[in-house]
Amino acid sequence: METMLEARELAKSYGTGAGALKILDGISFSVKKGEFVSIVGPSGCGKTTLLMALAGLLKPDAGAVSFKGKVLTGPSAGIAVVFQDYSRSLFAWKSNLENVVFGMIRNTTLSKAEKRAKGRELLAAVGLDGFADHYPWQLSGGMQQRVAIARGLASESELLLLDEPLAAVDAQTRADMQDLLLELAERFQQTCILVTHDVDEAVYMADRVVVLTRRPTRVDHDIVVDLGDRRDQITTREDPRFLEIRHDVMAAIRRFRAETPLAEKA
Amino acid sequence: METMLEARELAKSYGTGAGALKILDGISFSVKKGEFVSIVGPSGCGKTTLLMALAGLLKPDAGAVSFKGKVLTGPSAGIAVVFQDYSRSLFAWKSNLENVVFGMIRNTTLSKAEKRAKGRELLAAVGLDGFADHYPWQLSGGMQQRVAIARGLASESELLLLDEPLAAVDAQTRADMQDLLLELAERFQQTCILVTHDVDEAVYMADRVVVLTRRPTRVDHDIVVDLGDRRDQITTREDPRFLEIRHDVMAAIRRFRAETPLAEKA
Amino acid sequence: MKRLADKSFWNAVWLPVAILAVWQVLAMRAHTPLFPGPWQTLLAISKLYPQIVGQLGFTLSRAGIGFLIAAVLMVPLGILLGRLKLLGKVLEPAIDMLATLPPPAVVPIVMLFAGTGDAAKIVIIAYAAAVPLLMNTYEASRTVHPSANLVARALHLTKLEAMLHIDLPAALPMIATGVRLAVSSALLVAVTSEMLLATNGIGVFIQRQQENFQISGGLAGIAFISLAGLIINSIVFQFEKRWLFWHYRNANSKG
Amino acid sequence: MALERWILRFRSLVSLALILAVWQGVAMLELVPRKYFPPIPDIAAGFWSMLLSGELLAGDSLTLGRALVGIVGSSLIGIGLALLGEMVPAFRSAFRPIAAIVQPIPPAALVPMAIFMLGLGFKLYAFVIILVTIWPPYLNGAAALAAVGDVEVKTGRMLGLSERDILFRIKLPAAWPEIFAGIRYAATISLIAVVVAEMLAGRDGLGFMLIRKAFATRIPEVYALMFVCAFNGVVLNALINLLRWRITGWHMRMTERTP
Amino acid sequence: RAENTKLRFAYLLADSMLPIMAAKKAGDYEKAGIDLELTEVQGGPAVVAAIASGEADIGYAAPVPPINARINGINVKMVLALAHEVDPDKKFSWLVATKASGITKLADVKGKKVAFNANGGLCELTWRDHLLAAGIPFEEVQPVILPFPQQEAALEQGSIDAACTVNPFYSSVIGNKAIDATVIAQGIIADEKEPVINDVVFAGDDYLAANRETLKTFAAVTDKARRAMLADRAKEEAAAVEFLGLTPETAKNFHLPIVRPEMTISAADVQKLLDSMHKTGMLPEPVQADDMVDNLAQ
Ligand SMILES: Nc1ncnc2c1ncn2[C@@H]1O[C@H](COP(=O)(O)OP(=O)(O)OP(=O)(O)O)[C@@H](O)[C@H]1O
Ligand SMILES: Nc1ncnc2c1ncn2[C@@H]1O[C@H](COP(=O)(O)OP(=O)(O)OP(=O)(O)O)[C@@H](O)[C@H]1O
Ligand SMILES: [Mg+2]
Ligand SMILES: [Mg+2]
Repeated sequence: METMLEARELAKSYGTGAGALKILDGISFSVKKGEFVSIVGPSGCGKTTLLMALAGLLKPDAGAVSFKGKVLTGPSAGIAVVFQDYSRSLFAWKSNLENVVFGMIRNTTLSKAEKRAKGRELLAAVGLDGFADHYPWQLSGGMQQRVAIARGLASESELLLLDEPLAAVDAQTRADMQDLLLELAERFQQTCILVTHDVDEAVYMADRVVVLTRRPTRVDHDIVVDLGDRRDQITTREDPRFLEIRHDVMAAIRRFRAETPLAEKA
Repeated sequence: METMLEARELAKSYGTGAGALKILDGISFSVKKGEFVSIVGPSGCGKTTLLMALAGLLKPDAGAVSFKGKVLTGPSAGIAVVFQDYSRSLFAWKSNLENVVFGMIRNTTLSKAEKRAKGRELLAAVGLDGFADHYPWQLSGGMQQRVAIARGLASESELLLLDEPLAAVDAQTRADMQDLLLELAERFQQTCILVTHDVDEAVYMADRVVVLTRRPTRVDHDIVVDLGDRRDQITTREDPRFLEIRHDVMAAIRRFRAETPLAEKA
Repeated sequence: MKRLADKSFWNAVWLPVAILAVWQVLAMRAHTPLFPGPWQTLLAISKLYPQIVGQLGFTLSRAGIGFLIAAVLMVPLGILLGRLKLLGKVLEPAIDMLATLPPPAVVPIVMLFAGTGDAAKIVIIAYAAAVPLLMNTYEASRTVHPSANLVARALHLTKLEAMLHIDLPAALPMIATGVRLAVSSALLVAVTSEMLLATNGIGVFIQRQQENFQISGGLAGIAFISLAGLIINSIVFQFEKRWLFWHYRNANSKG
Repeated sequence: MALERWILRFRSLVSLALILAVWQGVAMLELVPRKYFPPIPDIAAGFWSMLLSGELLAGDSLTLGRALVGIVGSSLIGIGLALLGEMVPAFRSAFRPIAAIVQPIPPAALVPMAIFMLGLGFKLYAFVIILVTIWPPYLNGAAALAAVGDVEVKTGRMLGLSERDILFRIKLPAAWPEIFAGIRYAATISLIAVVVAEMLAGRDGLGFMLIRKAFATRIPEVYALMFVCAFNGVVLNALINLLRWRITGWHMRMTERTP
Repeated sequence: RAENTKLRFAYLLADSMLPIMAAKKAGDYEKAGIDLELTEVQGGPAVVAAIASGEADIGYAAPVPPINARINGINVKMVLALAHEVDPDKKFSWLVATKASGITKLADVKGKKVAFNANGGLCELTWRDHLLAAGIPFEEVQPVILPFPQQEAALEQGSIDAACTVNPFYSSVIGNKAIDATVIAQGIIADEKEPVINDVVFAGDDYLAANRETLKTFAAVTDKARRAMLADRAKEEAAAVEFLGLTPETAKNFHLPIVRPEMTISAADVQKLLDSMHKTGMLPEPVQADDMVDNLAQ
């Protein structure tokens, strides 16, 4: 299968001089077309930073990202991002429907009315049909997060980057949303990269799980999830192979965790 | 044991007339001194709204909250809240340390230097010693959330209200933070109410789990967690009783979930 | 009658009434035509209003045209400079320099190129109204929250689209205050420029009253300018209530 | 990159050069007689002669000093009114129409009456300057204070702050960036107001010099004085930017972080 | 000499102020026991306001502002005349027209743009009186208020067709080849067989009653200064450069607008202006000059 995205030796520091904080310290991995990759790693290790670099929204200090064979120099068509900071990434001056429709701004094939119809469908799919004409700030955190996901899905991009998109929704909605994401990714042959703190989710959703170390961050493990393409909330999660992989990921996280417990040094 | 907090028939709607949205529809429960209560419920059901009412930050349309026997008419000393929208509740113009120290503003017994020392300790406890002089917007989401927790802890209030305080941190940090919270609640004899989407967390942390229905929201179940006072990440979670209670909570959530699947009506 | 019982009506009225009362008392104690009180002003208004209204028409139409020109040019320019950050920063001192020129010193230059007619006055009014509009728009669009900018870039909006869909709405609240400042600045300079390059307009009227020591007549003219300002301001206020509710949502829904 | 930094460091000079170049270009087109729109070298000569005679520095330092006093005074008053309005909503709704009424009154139209009440000295200056300068800090401040997010405010309430503390420790810091945008505009009009006041009833300062030079038809010197007025804007704004960096540096760093 | 009397003097900048400014600089007033404090304001009404509010004791302006003040109940009296003009050649205000406007005589200004420096000032009277004499209603010209310094450029650019001007602007306009100006009239009023007052010093009634002696001293010192300056051409030019800021070349054409070396002012002098103002419509009612004048110089 062709390579969709490739990160080569990405490095990034914040600040300069003595106060500089090295975040990414040479991160390399690649994602094939149609693949679903989960990224897990400790809080503050640089997952968001990495995702921004993959989306072409942040220039790495060193290394490069190529998307469909071409080196990224800035944001590119075909990549959509669902941001971690959902409450600020939604526009307060647009209704929820308008926010979602805004995600289709690069779509020239649909008419305005079609876009609105599709926006409503997407809002319904994330469970918010009644809230199309409300504003984001009239929603609960979890509802806002779902609007942000709907906007990300609206663009039908080849590559979807999701930064902890389900952190604020309840367990049941979360499961539903997971299946929705999988289904749509399948239907539109999307490639997805998902940052999550939920190891179960990481394994359940992905074809591969990339485990990052703590700061300065490198790729610690790159674990293949050989659970087949069809996932099911009950059977997959009970699958012994699922539990095994889950255990492996947990173990990987625990290992470098044990080396330096909670207290970190800047 | 004496009652710390009591909610009686709380009701709250947003909007008026035909567009009104009934959120809380008569919520009653009480929390005893030193108790740790978890609240779970579907996304958008009104948990944040409820917590705001319990903290005296929102006037319910009907019903009343009493704190230590007195009806709340506004925010009261002795109640601290960790807000769900952590990124906005941290002050962008204050460094992380200043944000935490600000949590002690009503504390008159400590000197300024002592407060700063304590602030540093708390930041270290949540794993952020190196970031005292950074600003919140220089931190990752999970790190911000920990600053917000540190500020909530700084006030050493009798009652601590936590609104999804660990949604943005990784599994391992989450576990560490859970134990930290339990330890401090024990040490300072704090009463805690925790809103969370993680059923495991709800059960692991709490003496009781309150399960809310979907909108219009009532108390669906009030489940006692009889796991004793000492909890441990490994043994407690493997305890058959833990699994049993977890199962009960899940079942409660699933049941009303089955009635109306993901799609909601406003 | 219902209005009188309305609390918000009294809220809006008590301070002006108090100020008028103090003014009347001071005027009565000063006892000179150079310091008339509200009562004398009222008398002057009743005598002079046909004349004032006629002259005010000239002034308002010039002020209106000047303001519109400024708004049409400066709001886009401010957003542009806010987005093209380097250009904005380099030109910032230039804006400060041009903004600081006093109208009485600018008038002679404008006159060289635009004569003494309406064109010259409109140029000067547009110039004065431009400054607050440009500054507020520029400041607001320069400081749009980074998260919103990230979204814009992730949707790979063109610069133009980002300005239209993000910078403009995000800057609207500050543009609205800019508009308030610009409206008053346009009125003020309209009157001043009439005093300097006078042919007609309320500025000439006021000056004539003053030269003849009819201070109360001058105040009558001023009262009408103020009234115009008040009306325009309440229009801006309605606009804010209608279009910027999302920005002032807390004020509207006090928890 | 290096070029960019270099340009930014000397941006005031870049701006000045730009304006001078445009002026010189227009002058060379000779749309109007050279006598009335002299080229830059003539103006520079006028500048130089005033500089040598010492009158320029003396006059300009007076004007700048007054403008500085004016901007400090009116910022304090403007912000004070905005805070008062936020504290007492009845005051805000009462003051809103007053502001709308007073704002467009040209100070020149009030001068005879103002002379009567305030005399010819310092009080007259102060009146004229404050009358036109308090609005930007007031309006920007009132708008920004009213728009502070409810999570921030609730955080303050939760911490048990009084409404007053919430105002000063949460709303005000959150509003500073917008207030400073107002102060910046106020600085420019404060300079204008000082010059105009000096023109109306002054015995010194740039405004007085402008009138005198115009009376003596020393046109290059008049224009040189205008350039000095313009440059004062940059000087005053540089001062304000220093303060602004101290108070709202967090905001500038936060919003200028280009992702 | 230990206690000098304070005298606060508000003025607007004009040619006939020169002797006072020079004497002040030389310390003549102080020597005579007066602490003279000069305050420059813009415009005659401001001078009146300064006196009426007690901010100044006496003031200097053209006669129209104190006349208007008196008519409107502000009690000031003119006490000294500092400048006059008279036929045929002692003229200090001119109506000039550009060549481009095609105006060659007063009658041609019908429908044209004519400038004067301020509403209700001497220049307005000048236009009105000359137009009346030429039989043209004032309503048939387009008045434009334009300060003296800006008139030359406006004439040259064609923004105005004619202007009422005074020195030093007049000499500059006349010398300007591009304008090629024609003088279509001179003098404040058309009939100046007898001297007409140009600039006056005035004081509030109360102050005048209480401080007559001080004012007399002031008049005496001023009188001496005027005579000294008239007697010494070099001194006159130097004063024009120093106090009016003229360039030495323009100063060569500068002359003090003095017809009568003495500063006496009489009700009859003022009455002439009042009559003209009434005749031309600047005053709706006829007004008597009697209580407007209190001659100090006698
Ligand atoms: N603007 C900034 N200035 C300085 N440091 C920054 C800035 N933004 C991020 N950082 C630092 O970069 C590191 C990585 O941040 P990032 O947001 O990528 O983490 P993350 O892995 O997404 O964490 P989380 O899981 O908590 O969201 C953090 O330690 C943070 O302090
Ligand atoms: N300002 C508002 N205006 C109108 N409706 C609002 C407003 N704030 C909240 N709501 C509505 O109230 C409901 C409950 O919101 P709340 O934030 O309490 O939910 P929650 O249970 O905390 O959800 P989550 O788990 O997603 O955080 C939501 O349906 C939301 O649409
Ligand atoms: Mg992150
Ligand atoms: Mg919530």
